[in-house]
Amino acid sequence: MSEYVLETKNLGIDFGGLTAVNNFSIRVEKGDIYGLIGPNGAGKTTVFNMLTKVYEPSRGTILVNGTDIGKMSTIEVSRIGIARTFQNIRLFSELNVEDNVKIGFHNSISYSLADSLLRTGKFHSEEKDLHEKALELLGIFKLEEFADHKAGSLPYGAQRRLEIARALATNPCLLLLDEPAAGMNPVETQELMDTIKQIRDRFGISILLIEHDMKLVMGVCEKITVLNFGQVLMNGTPEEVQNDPEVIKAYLGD
Amino acid sequence: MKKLLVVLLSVLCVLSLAGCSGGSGNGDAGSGDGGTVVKIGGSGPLSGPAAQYGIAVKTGAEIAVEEINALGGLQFELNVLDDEHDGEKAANCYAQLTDWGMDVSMLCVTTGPSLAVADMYQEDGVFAMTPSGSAPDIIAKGDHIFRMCFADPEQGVAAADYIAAKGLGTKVFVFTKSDDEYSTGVAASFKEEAAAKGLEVVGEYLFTSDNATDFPAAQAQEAGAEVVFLPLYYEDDTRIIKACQDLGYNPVFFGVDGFDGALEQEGVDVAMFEGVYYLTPFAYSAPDEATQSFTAKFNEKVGYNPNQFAADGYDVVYAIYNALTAGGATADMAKEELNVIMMEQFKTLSYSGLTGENMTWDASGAVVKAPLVFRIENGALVAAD
Amino acid sequence: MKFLSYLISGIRLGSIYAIIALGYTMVYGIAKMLNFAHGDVIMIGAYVAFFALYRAGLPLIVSLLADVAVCTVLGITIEKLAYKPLRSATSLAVLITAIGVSYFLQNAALLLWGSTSKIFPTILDYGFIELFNGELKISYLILITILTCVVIMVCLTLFVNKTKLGKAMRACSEDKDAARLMGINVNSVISLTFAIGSGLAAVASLLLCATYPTVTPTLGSMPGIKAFTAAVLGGIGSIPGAFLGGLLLGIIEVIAKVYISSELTDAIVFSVLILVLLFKPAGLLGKKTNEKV
Amino acid sequence: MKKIEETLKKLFSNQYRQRTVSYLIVVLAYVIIETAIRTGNISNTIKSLLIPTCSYIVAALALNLLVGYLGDLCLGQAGFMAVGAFFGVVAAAFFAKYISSNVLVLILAIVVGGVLSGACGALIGIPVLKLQGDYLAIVTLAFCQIIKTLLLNLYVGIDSRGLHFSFITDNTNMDPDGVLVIKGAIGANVTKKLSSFTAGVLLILFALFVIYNLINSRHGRAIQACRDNRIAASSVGIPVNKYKLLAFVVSAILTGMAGTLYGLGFSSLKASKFDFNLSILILVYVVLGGLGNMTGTIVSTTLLLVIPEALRAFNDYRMIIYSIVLIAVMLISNNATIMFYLKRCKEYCRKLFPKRRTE
Repeated sequence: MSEYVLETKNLGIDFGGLTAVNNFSIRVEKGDIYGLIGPNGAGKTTVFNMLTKVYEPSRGTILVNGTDIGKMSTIEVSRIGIARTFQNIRLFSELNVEDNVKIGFHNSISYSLADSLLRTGKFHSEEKDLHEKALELLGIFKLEEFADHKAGSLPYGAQRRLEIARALATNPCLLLLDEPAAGMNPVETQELMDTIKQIRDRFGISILLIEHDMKLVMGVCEKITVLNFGQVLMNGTPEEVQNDPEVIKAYLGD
Repeated sequence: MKKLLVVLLSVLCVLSLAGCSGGSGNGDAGSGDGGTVVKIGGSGPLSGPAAQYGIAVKTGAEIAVEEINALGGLQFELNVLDDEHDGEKAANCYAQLTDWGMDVSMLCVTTGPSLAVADMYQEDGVFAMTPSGSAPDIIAKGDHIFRMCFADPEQGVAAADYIAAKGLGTKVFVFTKSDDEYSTGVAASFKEEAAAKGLEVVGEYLFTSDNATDFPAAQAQEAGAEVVFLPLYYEDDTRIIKACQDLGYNPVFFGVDGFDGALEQEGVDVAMFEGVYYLTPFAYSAPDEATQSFTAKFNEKVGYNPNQFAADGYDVVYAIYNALTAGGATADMAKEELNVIMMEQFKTLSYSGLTGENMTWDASGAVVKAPLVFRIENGALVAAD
Repeated sequence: MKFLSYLISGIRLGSIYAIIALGYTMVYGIAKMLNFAHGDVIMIGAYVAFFALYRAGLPLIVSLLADVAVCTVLGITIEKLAYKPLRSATSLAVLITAIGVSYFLQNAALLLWGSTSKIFPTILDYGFIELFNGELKISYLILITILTCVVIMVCLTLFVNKTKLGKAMRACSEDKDAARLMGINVNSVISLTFAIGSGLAAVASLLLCATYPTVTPTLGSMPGIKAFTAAVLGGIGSIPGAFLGGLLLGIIEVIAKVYISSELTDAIVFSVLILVLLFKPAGLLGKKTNEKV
Repeated sequence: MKKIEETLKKLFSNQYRQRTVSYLIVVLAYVIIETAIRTGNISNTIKSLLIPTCSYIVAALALNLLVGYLGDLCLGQAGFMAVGAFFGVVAAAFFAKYISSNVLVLILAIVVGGVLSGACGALIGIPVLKLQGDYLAIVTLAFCQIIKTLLLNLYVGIDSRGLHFSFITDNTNMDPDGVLVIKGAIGANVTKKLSSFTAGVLLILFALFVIYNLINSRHGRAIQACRDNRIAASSVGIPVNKYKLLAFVVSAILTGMAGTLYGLGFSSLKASKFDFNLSILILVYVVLGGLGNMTGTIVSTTLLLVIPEALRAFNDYRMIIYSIVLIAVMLISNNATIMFYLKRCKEYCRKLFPKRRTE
């Protein structure tokens, strides 16, 4: 058993001859809040897509708690414990907020099709538990009051929070957040930082996040990897990254 | 909003239901106890792709009813509803006709709908004679069900007999529309009779309405067919004849009564049909007075010449009229009584009309008459000897 | 020899499919929608050509121009009235609307011109080229059909690759937003696409009716669906793909009819569609596209 | 007393209201019509419409499950109905030899029709898994054409030795006592019309029961998740393909059952009846009733079947009106301005009737 929740070795992907990401190796330990930063187009979201198997990596290995997920599908990756949010929010917008979270719990309930068609006792008891669990989770993200609102009608910030709540409902060991603070005002961002820490402590999970808001990254991340042109530029603590001339060059240009 | 819409729609729904059932109360409901006229009902495609056949029958029947009513004796009222060439709609039409108080029926114009409703007529004891539903299965549905046109097998037999007797050729190729029971019915009996008469069917091409555009006419040519037999409607006939001519292949084309109407198509170059033989009980160009007067009246009503469907519709009404008057029927009789008279009269009735001389009916309800073969010469129909 | 003659008739049918398929493939490539009504534009084109040639007695070339003009206007009108308001709607809504338009055209034709078929006048005298000592006869009509298809294909490829408008079309098919930022008027490019597709439909209608002379309100639906199959087979969005797909489908159809089973032809043609989508969803010459996440 | 009140409150709560209204409308309509039949206050016209209406309602509900909840358009509804109708008829003829109870034969036939149609649904499900949107629609259309072509060439006979199948030509070689149940292009011959209005209403209730129970469960939520966002759905571990297939099969089963009910309501039926136009007709019912709105589907189907009968004079214009309905509903429901005003109207109505808010 590896001590790393996530370990990638020389991960790379090509799109029709163009190498988008290459030699990407990181190690995320249990309980880490890990930042992945880099200029636009550096390949950060592509890394997330490889980790969740939306894209099939061309090279390298991905280990989750020591298990190689090379042959797994997106769905299996979710079951093994990687959950994510999306840069452009992807909610089930026609469904209400509570159902969005309930869908996250999909694999933790076990009643069968026959149970749902016949409305057995098992169905009712599991649905009741589910309702409570969903409301509890919504409570953490201050979304209870919106429970029966359509997800698509929520304000932007609430949609971002709902996406995190839905990801957490899958009971992950590693949460991937893709620009969670995008479009939030400073107050909301501050709240989000608190929430991220709170989640980590409460659920005991590791978090890997992509973010452009340096205040947030420096404020919550304990470790950071900087990506540029698909290559790892450096790994280090926030201080190290902030003071590295290469990183500054990558961000500001020559 | 959705809820509001639903409530509104529900109200409409109930209202329309009420409207329909209310409407029926006004007519002499159900039992059909006559009144002052004999009500003749029927259905056929009046809208949609097959509308031409329904409209032809309806118009032909209307002419007959007008003529009969002008005589001043037994008075008729005609009601031909639109069944869209669909069995389901035909059943609705039957129900509506029953509500209307139908006494005697013309069944349906086309075969599929006729099959779907024939047993309803049989069960309810209404005499029904289809003008143009040619499948043998229709009259097999019951002894109240009669037919005015030829049965499909009769046409196949007649065609094979004629080809053999006149020596039009010995190698025959058949084009059959496999999703049309009319076409398959005629083709099956033709092939059987052809074999018996020493003709050689060198090939058969089966197609469906969905791929009735491209015809590999070369198949017939390669097989060395001298006669191409076309148990089809004229639209398909036209395309097949064209496909053959495109290859420079000119066999003898032999059509059946579905060919009727080919010359009337707008834009048609009649030269392409030169020399085509076909079976039909009726040709509007026939010189006799009855045909000419009918043709004139029909033309006046709709602006084009009648085909055999129109003549069938006309003949059905007259055959019913002849039977009723011969049996001494009156307008106030119930449909059950009328049915008894009809059943009795049709055992012996001999009727001469537009589609045949001295037609009689056998116990199964089939008409007994001689098919006529016509040939197209110089763009006009000529009775072939 | 027999086989060769079937092959040629397959190529003729395929050429007509290819011209129709171009309309589908271009619209699909740029507007990302299946223009279900395309087949019915062909039907309207057939009626227009019939009226021009037969009722008005116009010469062939004038009829053709009138036909192209009417169909182009019709195509643009359909696009403006029915599809443009749905630019941002789900593909489901657009498809249902397109089906509605197709149905509307068919039933309008039925109401206006009746169900009785009209016979398309002969626009070319039956003449033949004889090959192999007269064993193989090819009519001029077949040659013209195939030739027209090839000419259209070449012109269209040149247009799309060499002209400014063509480049704008390609840009729109790659990325509409980016094209808009580059100053391309996306709406007029889409209109142009519909115009070209419908204009081609007019040409196709003339060729279709010259070969299969009956004109009915349902004339366009089957060739339409089959041409769409051809477009998918060749790879939707690709002009050479439409050409290749059309020819292949035409040949498959005729060969299946003659050598396999004529009553199951449609089942075979549609099975081809399903198999292609199963094993090569992008078609023979299409590009595989990844959804951007 | 209090318990009744609580149950009522629950039934009309936000969560259950749509369901309750659907069931209520069906049961009410049944009671009214059945009373009218018993007392002889109903015209033959309406009576003849009852069974087809029930069949179309079930088929439309099944299609709404796909279009409204899975978000995929199926243009093969007629094909599934045809499978249900033809094989239901065969099954009924077969079982009638051994079982004397008509009710039992009808139930068995409906089950057979549903199962076979469901099997076809699974078969078409395989390409469905790979495709979306327009491609999917066209594949289902192709599938429907294939089914129609195959049925047109099918011959099924039944004699003392059992069932005989043959294809393209009639090679059933039956004993002399044999009857051809399906005769190629001529279609199916129904010896006994087993369908009844009561059976139709029960089938509608069954369909509603299945659809509502499916939709309001984890399986149904998963299906809707696939509609709203495939990628997000698989990212939370929902096997998208499995649920698409599930929705397709359930819809096909219900449609097949509707087909059997339809088939056994007429004395003969032709394969060419089940063409593309029928699929479109069912789609019109669903679109007008509202995507995902089961009550709306029931009402719109009934209206669109009854009104044309009442207004026969407009028969020529019926199809053209349907096509305009399709276009208009889509344009209106996707027009932000109109929808905004409709929403305003709705809010206004709510203010007028504040009591209607039960929660």
